[in-house]
Amino acid sequence: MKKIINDPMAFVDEMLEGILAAHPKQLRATRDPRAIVRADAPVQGKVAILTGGGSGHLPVFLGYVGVGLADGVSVGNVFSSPSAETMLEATLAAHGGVGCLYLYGNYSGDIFNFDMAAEMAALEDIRVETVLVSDDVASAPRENWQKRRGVAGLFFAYKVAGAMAESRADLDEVVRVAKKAVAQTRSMGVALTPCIVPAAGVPTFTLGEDEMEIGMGIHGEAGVHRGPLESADRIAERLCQAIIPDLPFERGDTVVALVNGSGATPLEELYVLYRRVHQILQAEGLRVYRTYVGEYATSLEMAGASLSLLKVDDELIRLIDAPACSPFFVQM
Amino acid sequence: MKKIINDPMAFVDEMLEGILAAHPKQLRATRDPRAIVRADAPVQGKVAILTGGGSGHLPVFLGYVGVGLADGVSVGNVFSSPSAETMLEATLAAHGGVGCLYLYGNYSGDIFNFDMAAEMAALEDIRVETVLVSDDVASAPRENWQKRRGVAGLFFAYKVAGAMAESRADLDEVVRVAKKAVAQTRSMGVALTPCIVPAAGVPTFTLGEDEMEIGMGIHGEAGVHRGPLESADRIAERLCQAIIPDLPFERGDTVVALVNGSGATPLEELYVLYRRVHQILQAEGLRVYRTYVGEYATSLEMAGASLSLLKVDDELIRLIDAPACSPFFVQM
Amino acid sequence: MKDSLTQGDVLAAIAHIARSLMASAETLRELDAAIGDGDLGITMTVGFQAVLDELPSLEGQDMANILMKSGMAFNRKAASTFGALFATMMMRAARAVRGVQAIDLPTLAAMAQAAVDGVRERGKADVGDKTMLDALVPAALELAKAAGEEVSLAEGVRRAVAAAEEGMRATIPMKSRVGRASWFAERTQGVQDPGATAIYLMLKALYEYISA
Amino acid sequence: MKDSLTQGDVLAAIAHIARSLMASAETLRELDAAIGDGDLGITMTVGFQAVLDELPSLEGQDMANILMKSGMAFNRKAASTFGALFATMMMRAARAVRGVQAIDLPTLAAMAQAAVDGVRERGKADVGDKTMLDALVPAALELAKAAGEEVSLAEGVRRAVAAAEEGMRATIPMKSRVGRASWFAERTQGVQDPGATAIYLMLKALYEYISA
Ligand SMILES: Nc1ncnc2c1ncn2[C@@H]1O[C@H](COP(=O)(O)OP(=O)(O)O)[C@@H](O)[C@H]1O
Ligand SMILES: Nc1ncnc2c1ncn2[C@@H]1O[C@H](COP(=O)(O)OP(=O)(O)O)[C@@H](O)[C@H]1O
Ligand SMILES: [Mg+2]
Ligand SMILES: [Mg+2]
Ligand SMILES: [Mg+2]
Ligand SMILES: [Mg+2]
Repeated sequence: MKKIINDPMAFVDEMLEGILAAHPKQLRATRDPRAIVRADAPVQGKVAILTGGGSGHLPVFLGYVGVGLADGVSVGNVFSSPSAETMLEATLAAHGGVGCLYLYGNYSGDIFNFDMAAEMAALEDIRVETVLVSDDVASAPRENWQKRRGVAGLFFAYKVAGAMAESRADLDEVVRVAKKAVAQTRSMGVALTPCIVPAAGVPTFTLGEDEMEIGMGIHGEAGVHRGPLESADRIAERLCQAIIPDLPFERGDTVVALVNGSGATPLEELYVLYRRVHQILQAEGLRVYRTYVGEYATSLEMAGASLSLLKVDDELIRLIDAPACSPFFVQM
Repeated sequence: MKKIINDPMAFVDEMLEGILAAHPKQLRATRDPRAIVRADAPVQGKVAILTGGGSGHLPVFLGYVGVGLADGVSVGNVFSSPSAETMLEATLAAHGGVGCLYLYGNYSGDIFNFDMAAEMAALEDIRVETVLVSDDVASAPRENWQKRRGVAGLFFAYKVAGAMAESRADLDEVVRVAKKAVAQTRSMGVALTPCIVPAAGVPTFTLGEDEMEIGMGIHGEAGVHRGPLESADRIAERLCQAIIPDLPFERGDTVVALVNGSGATPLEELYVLYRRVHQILQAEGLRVYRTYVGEYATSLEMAGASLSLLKVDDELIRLIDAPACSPFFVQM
Repeated sequence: MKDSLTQGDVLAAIAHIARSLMASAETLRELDAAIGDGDLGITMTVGFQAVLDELPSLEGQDMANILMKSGMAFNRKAASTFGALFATMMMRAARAVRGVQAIDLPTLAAMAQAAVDGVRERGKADVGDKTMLDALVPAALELAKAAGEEVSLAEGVRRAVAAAEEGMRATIPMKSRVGRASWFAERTQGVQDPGATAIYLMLKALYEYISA
Repeated sequence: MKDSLTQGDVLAAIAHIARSLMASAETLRELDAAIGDGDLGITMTVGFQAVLDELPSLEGQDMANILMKSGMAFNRKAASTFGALFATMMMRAARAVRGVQAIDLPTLAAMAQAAVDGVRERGKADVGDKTMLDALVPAALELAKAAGEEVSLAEGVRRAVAAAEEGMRATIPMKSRVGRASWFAERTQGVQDPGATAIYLMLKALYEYISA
């Protein structure tokens, strides 16, 4: 276990200390050190977007707390849900008087805790709506797409809902575009190596020296195909073949693409992968409006990558193009 | 060798294809596909900043071609210099009529090639000045600091010189602040694992299962101390102890800090490392004006991190704070 | 052998349940690793340790508070699917003992039913989905039946344990239909549900306390 | 046995040198891996292959062009410290043969001196710094001396090879003072400089061609 850490049990709290020390103008803790909000929270008159989940996925979740993105986050242990109480604390600190959107990935631990937080918030007369991200096509069949787990497509949801909230739209509008972004997003990933949760000290799963797993979840949940490691081009083809017919993305559609690295895979490889994805999208008659390549949702030091596509219309393009700024993601 | 690649010999060219496909509004190739410039190059009346070096270090070098940063880059094979001809091509495409700064790391292969390019450019009546980044304290003693290799401190040099050039300062001014940034920067790194150059297929060096190397260069050049893997806090202490007395950074100084990941090390660990760095800087009476944490200069999938400090005055603060925008680095 | 549980008994029973489940953490981790993500072991260890740490401060408080705060303590330190459902069960059970001085079998049956309702509402799952409900629902039904037959508290709980055990074993051939395990539903057949196992172990520990 | 080198000889000699050095790529890789970054093997393979690929297009061109373009081709495909210095040597040598029809020993001596000057200017290093100059400088001096003594081309080159070999061996105990190897100067003692070795091997291949 080659990690730059101290006590594995203190990993998350020390990471948070480091983040707050590095970005004091942009982020602050609340009474609960695991509940972090924008430094200027609460922004009065603005719908507050709250998110959260387990640690180990930076920039997900905390990294998307910022202007044009989310307002607050509750931070769990590595790959584990934060508590309802922490989410409530983040909610109280971020609520700007006009309601909250809980926007996060579809994991039952998070759902149960955030639903409890929402019920507690309701007792304080705070209106909370929830939108779950469920973009991973590998995790459930098409007709059950809302049962799928949330992966890198979270980024699109934050970007879209965050831009809408920043424009001072009301909660219903923010919910509407968040749902729209989620419904129009499809993702799938491939893993080449597992990662090690510091407190556990053992790999999350095992994979042969020349194997890869297509459809792997961001905590190492099993995927749809395990086989020999293939070329970047072949991986790109597999990912596109799974994603494109699923929505479906159709000839003439405009899309935003995201090639995401899981942690250990170099940016160079992500671009080699995107090269083939781009060729395929063009061949399929899809217009690529914008492309993001980098680490947007990781699994510690897992090697691998994922592809996400968002089908956009004029409204989504406007929201995707809006500026955003957090210590982890800046767009002008 | 678990990599998402196709033909290892085509790695760099396919990566470039992917980058250009992803960011057509920001970057373009020249007649030489290894010479890449800002899409709006040449910017008339602006000093052009040219950089370059081996591949495998993204965002270094190509990632810093953008507004408020560099204007063009020549791209070598993994960890090898680009040719003089490529650098000349980038120079011709980026030159805005008022001279060029060649700004890159202190490696003799790059120096010899870029000097040749500068001589060829001179034949076309283009004035070229060169500033070398030599920030790695592990690579030569203090009195020979200009013989040191360039590592993540490159980022500060791009940021400072790029902001100055963007303000339409003349070449002498851009050279002056670039030299100032270089002279005020000190860095040191630690490696936990090697990386594999695709065309070579074997690790760049070997390190025992529980070993780390302090002072490792970004191509796997040997460092100053090899020993058992230590805690994040102890690593932070070692890096600070090497860097702080070297400039020296003294009580009352203001600094900008950069904690850089080599590739495979998760962002979470970089923040655990920064936590202790921040404590030490405070204890030493250094004021931290701004902190960057992330992957700013990598070595493919090497696990490890480096710390860079830049001592700033009002002028450098202004240049560091200026906006910048490339597909790989955005600051508002 | 207890006929009913006083406030002191509730504290002691919770402590006994906590220590029993901590001792079974590895078993639960393995089951969860086989069909989920393997975090249920650490959830048990951390969650029940948090409960044990909380108990001293709950001495002298009323039963409802003891139950509610134990559940909250668990989930605060070990938030998770199981943690949230455990907290929900404890909060609902707490409501069912408001004003009660000693828990007899009918009260325990009411608490169990309240817990079932809470888990159903929170998790939107039902018997047959391969969850803790497969152990909890039959146990609650058995408690209600035993209460109607006016058997002793110990006998009622003994029957509930048997029902939970049967329900737990019935999960083996099931396919997961909710939660993380549902993403690889096929592969979950043949493995006993870890959450149902935890419910059985908790009831068994309660029976040990009552019958001691 | 050649007394002088015509334009055709220059093409053939370059091809022979290229193939010889490609055959020694692994040796050079190992030396560079020991005290540098180990890229000199691939530099040789790729760079000299580029030269071989360029040669057909150079047939019929004058000697200066052949030398210059071979050097450029090498560095275009295998840009590096060695590549840039090789290109520099070839360009400087090219200048020394402008208008020459056949290379005799005095011309070769002039070419070698021009190459030395080029490497010195480009690299700002000198004899004793543990670089290719430790082989190249004595070889150039020996060529000049032999030219003064009016020995045959082959004999002159033979003496230059011997001088280069001695200079190459002399690098073994030296500490690197320039380039990548200087960053771990201490550790470079005891290893022969790869660049100096390459110079020796190139001269040796030239001798093989001339004396064949
Ligand atoms: N919707 C649900 N309703 C009731 N129980 C559930 C539900 N989803 C999961 N469970 C139970 O939770 C157990 C897993 O708990 P835990 O390991 O904390 O979940 P996870 O790691 O997937 O968040 C399962 O074995 C199952 O018994
Ligand atoms: N300044 C210099 N002048 C002359 N030769 C040099 C100089 N620096 C390095 N060399 C030679 O270059 C050789 C290494 O070449 P190469 O492997 O291409 O360099 P690197 O990988 O360090 O860029 C050394 O063995 C040495 O002989
Ligand atoms: Mg990473
Ligand atoms: Mg990386
Ligand atoms: Mg689990
Ligand atoms: Mg080398």
